[in-house]
Amino acid sequence: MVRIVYLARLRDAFGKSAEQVDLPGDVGTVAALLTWLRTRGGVWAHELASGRAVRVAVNHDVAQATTPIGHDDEVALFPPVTGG
Amino acid sequence: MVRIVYLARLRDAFGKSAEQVDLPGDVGTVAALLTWLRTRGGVWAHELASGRAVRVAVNHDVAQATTPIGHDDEVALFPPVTGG
Amino acid sequence: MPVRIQEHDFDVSSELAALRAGDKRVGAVATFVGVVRDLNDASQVSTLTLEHYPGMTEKALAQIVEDAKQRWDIYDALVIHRVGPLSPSDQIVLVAVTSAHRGESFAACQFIMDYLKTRAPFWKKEQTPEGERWVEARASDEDAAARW
Amino acid sequence: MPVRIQEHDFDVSSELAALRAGDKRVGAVATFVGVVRDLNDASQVSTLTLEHYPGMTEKALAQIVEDAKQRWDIYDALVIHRVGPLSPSDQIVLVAVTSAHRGESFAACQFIMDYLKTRAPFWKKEQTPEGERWVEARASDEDAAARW
Repeated sequence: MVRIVYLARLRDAFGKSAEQVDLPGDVGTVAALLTWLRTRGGVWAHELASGRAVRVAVNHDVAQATTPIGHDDEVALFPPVTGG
Repeated sequence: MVRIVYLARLRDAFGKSAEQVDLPGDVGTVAALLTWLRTRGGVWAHELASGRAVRVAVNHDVAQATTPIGHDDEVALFPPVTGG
Repeated sequence: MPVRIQEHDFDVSSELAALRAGDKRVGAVATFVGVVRDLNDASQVSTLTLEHYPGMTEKALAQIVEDAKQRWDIYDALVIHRVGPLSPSDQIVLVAVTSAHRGESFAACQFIMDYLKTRAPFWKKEQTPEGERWVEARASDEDAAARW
Repeated sequence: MPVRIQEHDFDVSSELAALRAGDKRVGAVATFVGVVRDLNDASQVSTLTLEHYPGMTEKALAQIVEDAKQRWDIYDALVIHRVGPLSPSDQIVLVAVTSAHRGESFAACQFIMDYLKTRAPFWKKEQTPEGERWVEARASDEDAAARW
């Protein structure tokens, strides 16, 4: 099981702040996870479209497309930050 | 009459914080004033020797060697500043 | 702990006093305070809500402070960031850095702010008379962080 | 008046509050506080006496603030410099600058400090266990001012 956290605009768009998912065996990286989530269509395909600026953190560290995702990881999806 | 103010280390060295002087007619610039004060010899020649860092202000504005000095001006002599 | 996330306001004087308490080597304290502006893209801001990602926020800010300590000869640094509802003129963020001489604390303070603006997981939502909207990230913030 | 010379201490929080009072355009406040260090050239400082040149000091600082306002898009600036006897850890100087965005207030705050260090008529005399001595000017301060 992987925990996916949605923050700020993405939480509003998806209508949920987190979910536990069983990822298919071939979804082992950030890029693969985004591709898999897009297959849900609708707001998922729209908000995560490749042109959109989506940031990803794995276990509270900023992640890249190639960052691996494994069992019990917490993956967060969020828009560019606007603090300070 | 010109008022000359001595500050910080120069006041300590000269033993006075200010004096009123009647400058000779040919002493009309900062450079000429310094030359004239050096003729007093002793600490005056020592502290105002050309190698020493002496700053000059005329009427509260930083002055250069060529800055003119005239009647009723206030001329201040001081070492490089060390505030802040 | 050099990093704090809190809803309540902070007092700059007492934070600076605590930061340099007992450290007589300190000759310079550079400080930045971010404030809620009334005007953003020319529309009136009534209130602002600051949201963050608990857990990652503290980790990201602590890492930014650690990076600053590696890069400059500074003694200590403090970051306080508020979350929750805020109004115009409210303080949002405090960054303070102590050092012997001013150059190091100024540079480290700017570095921490530039990195915070692009790396720390905070998001602003504005409540205006026309409704709510998420604040967009500014490209100039990416540029500011990229220069270090 | 954006410039004050005083013997008594200052409170950073209340000075910042006064500086930006009523100005809801302010989004950034960059602040610098200079502090008496215990160590200077490795000899213990017991106390320090700050002397200045009344009349010229106010004029020079006001001009530095004016120059900063010409060069950067800032709203307001404040300089407070203490004179008289000071002890280690005492605050000496406060420079605070307000602006819409942080880049301008940071730059103007540093500029004012660099210029103050080389142009404002203040002198420090240290009282150490070995006696009194006038503090020497630092070449690095000239370099810092020359870069603007």
